Amino acid sequence: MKPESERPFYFHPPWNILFDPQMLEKIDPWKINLSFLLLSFLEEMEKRSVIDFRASGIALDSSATVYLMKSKLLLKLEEPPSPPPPKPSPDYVPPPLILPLRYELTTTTIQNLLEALEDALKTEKIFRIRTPQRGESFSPPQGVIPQVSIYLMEMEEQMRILLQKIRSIIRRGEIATFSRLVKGMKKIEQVRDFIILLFLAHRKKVSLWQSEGSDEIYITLGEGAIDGEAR
Amino acid sequence: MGKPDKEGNEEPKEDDVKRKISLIEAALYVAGRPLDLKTLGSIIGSRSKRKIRELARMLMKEYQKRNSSLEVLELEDQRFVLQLKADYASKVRRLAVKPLLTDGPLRTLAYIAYRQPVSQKQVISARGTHAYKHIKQLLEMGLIERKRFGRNKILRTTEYFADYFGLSHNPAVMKKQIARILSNIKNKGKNDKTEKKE
Amino acid sequence: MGKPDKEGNEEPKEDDVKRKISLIEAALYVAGRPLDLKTLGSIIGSRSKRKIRELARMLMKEYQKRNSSLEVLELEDQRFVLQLKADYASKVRRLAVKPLLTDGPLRTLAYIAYRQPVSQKQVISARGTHAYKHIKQLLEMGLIERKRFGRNKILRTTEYFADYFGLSHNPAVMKKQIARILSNIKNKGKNDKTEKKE
Repeated sequence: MKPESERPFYFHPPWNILFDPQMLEKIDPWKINLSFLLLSFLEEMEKRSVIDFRASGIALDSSATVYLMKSKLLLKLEEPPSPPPPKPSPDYVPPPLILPLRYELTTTTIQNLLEALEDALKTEKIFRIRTPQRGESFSPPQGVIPQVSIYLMEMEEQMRILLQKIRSIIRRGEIATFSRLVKGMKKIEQVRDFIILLFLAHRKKVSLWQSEGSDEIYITLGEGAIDGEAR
Repeated sequence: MGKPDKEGNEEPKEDDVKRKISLIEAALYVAGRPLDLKTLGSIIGSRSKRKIRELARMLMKEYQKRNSSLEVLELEDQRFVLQLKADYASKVRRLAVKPLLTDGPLRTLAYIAYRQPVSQKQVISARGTHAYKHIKQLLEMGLIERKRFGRNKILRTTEYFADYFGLSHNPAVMKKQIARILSNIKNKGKNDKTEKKE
Repeated sequence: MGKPDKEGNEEPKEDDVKRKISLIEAALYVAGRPLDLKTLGSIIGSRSKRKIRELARMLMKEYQKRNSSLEVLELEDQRFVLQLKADYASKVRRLAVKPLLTDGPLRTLAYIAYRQPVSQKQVISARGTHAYKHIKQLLEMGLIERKRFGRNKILRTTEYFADYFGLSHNPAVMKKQIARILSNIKNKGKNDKTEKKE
């Protein structure tokens, strides 16, 4: 191997970069001043009076590579940036969003339908006794009951107890009526239970019915109660 | 369908046929129930029953050729339906998660099916005033229909209802079917009930 | 599932693949919602996600080739869905059993999806007071959610909404996707408008 000093001048910086392809790959092409390198390379050859065509060829090839690298980077930069999404005017209202249409099998079977029928027929039985007044049900209490604040506080519990009582009557296959519910109670207790009953009706735990020309109130379990029980 | 004259300008016509067959497929898919020729005709914009049936049969044949999990069938009354083949139903049924109706409206529907034709008044008196809302929903879903008779509103189930539950379109037969299955359930229910409660 | 094929015969294997693709089709048909690879795997009896995805993609390609009214889509999170192509929706919507959202609520939904998070006040001022009803309906359907921020009520779409459309759960990505969908609708809508009016 030749000692360092005997190696041709162009193997030394700054020209060595043109003669070392590996180095060329690693370096940022923008840091390479080709015109300076090539001019000084030619001047140096003239100065030393050593015209080496092979070295010139390699220098030319390397310069072309650096140019290619530079132009590739330039092209990359010039790729049009993706346009920002169009800014709509503040009062822009988009068109309706159309939901995709998909068929979906439901879980309801004829079995479910008939179980539901059984339930429906059970309730019907209770009504068959009287002609109901058209669609009439009791409206919820309007907050006109005086001196019931303590009582209201425990309303939830009272409702639960009364509903249980109604349920047990119906479960025995008997007809739940108000007079039956409050049988043997004092007047004030009857009023109290009547109010609770209205709350239950308001929450759809029970439905209340009255037939024409009668004071009796018929009670059936409402949807809330039946659903709750099923769960 | 156009005859195969290769030189004539067949393409647009073929495209039109293909488009109409696709429309029939779309209709059957979305409906999920048998559709009659009139309904299918209203979708593809044709009144010729012969033509509509021909197109629907082409779709049916295409499905036969595909031999996949879905099939198009022609029912006795010239209605067509797109459905899952029975072999596959048991394997994928558990993926269905939503009921057709919640408990309340389902009970009202069952009641109407059993008592039909039944006055709205009677339904309300048997099911409570909340049944007004159920009836509205059932009408919207096309499961029942309502007609006026003098001062009364009469409710009955639709053909779609019968199709959905696999019941006869004949009201008398349907009521018998319901009664029969109901008594089966009742007998079975007596044994099952104790299990369910736990 | 698949039994080991005797004698290295290729046919049973092909049949097995076909059967599994049909099962995936059946599952997607019945579910009517996007299904993930795990669920599809439970139907075809496979745990290899790669394998399941491959089969689902084969089904998807088959549908592309058929070029009918139905499409199988692969969503971002490797879920698959079978649905009607949007082009056909306006023609057959009326046959769908479940009462679908009408134009008004769909516009309000589009507005919320596009502007989210957006105050209820802004929605009302852009869409009019009838939008109160739309918001209620959309909340009930679980497509949007409402939260209080001080005195304001802020609306945004839910994950269910994203799933329904097969959109990303990432709000920023989703907004871009929505903008794209809406601009598609807008362009298409120009051609459809006369039809829709019917």
